[in-house]
Amino acid sequence: MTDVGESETLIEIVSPSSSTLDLNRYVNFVRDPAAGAIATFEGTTRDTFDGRRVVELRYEAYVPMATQLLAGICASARETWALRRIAVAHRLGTVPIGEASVFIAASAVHRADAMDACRFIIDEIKASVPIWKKEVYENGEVWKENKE
Amino acid sequence: MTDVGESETLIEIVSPSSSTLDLNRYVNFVRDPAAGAIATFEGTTRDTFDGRRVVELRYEAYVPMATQLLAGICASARETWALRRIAVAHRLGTVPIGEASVFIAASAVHRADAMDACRFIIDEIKASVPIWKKEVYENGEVWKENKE
Amino acid sequence: SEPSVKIEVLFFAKAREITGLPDISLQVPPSSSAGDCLKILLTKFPRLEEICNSIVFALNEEYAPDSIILKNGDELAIIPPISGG
Amino acid sequence: SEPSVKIEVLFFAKAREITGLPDISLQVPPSSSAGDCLKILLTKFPRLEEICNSIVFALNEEYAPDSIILKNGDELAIIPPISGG
Repeated sequence: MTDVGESETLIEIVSPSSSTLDLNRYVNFVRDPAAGAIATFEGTTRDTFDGRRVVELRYEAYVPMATQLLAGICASARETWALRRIAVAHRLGTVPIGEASVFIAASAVHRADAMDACRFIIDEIKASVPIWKKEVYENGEVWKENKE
Repeated sequence: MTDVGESETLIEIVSPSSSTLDLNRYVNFVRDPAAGAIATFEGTTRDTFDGRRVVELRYEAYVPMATQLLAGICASARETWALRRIAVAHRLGTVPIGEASVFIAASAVHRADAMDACRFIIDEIKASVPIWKKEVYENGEVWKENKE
Repeated sequence: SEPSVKIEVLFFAKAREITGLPDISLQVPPSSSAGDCLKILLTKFPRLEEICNSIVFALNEEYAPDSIILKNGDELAIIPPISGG
Repeated sequence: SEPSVKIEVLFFAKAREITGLPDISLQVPPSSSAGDCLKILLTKFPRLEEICNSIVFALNEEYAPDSIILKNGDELAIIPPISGG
């Protein structure tokens, strides 16, 4: 588990030996009496891809670089939107069907800021953070590529 | 508590005698092995408005009409985006600072659908559903009006 | 004689506070519109004047224009500016 | 004689699977670029050919162009197409 010390931003890349992401902890981290809105995004493991049955996903990361980039993405979000608190977590190792691989929570005084920031953060994670996912099927496996 | 019976859409207007919204129950309702994304929006009570200290919010609704309109909004969202499951809850009565008055969760195969639908639903709630909020200050109170 | 038109009127939020009532039963002349009904309500509850330019109507749980004609048994809701969320 | 340039190379995802290693130490000629280093790696691990058109580099935890010159002690990561989220 890697924490970045900025008091109102929590970034965690959760080691393969850990269990499920503790979503309540991240939501509670961003809860703030001055905020009127909390937006969250959770990426979960789907049971099918292009008609093939997915058994599980396996994630790995270049952890120190990924942590730095996540901190930079959160800092950019704060420059663009008026945010109170942000939590970003990405799980590594095996993620079974239906469980969260990535979770983002952002709080703000106004709802548009929280929702826009949440979307920006997941889009940036997909576009630039060195994390990889292998999709494991019943009869094979493949390293995925984010197309977007 | 008012439930709408469509199996993949949960709508609740939670009576004043109830406690906090059970956010986990709504998130778990929309969790789906076929979904790759869950977006949520939570509206919370802020401690200040225009510099005045807010003590609490008090909500009331025209419950049967609000329930119908919420069901219609969710149906519209399903027509526009490819969604799996939706949960919408609004609390009535007194909502203390920092607690949720409204909560929306939507799951979808792809993240843009979940996030767009979530935003559409909260925007539509604010624009058209007959629910009212009174802001209670230390020295006064006012019925609010959604400007947006 | 023309049939009487008896309706139920619901008050919410500031309208409820002004009238001190969540609802009343009201007899209105045949062919009255929602707007006509509001005029009757203003004679009973003059302080509704404070909000009568900002309210809208819902008839039987659907938003309706001022001009809509009331029928016997209708439920007419006085909807002050909403503020849910 | 010119100073030797010793770097650490990190492999992730498919690159790690192809090489069978998470990282190696590598001696490269002075003034080698990241792209030059990849050519050396291809002689050691010919199957990297499969992905060498799709990889990018990170030098000391920052994305870097093929042309960047390696210095002693650098950490060069081979980054196959990412797929986080």
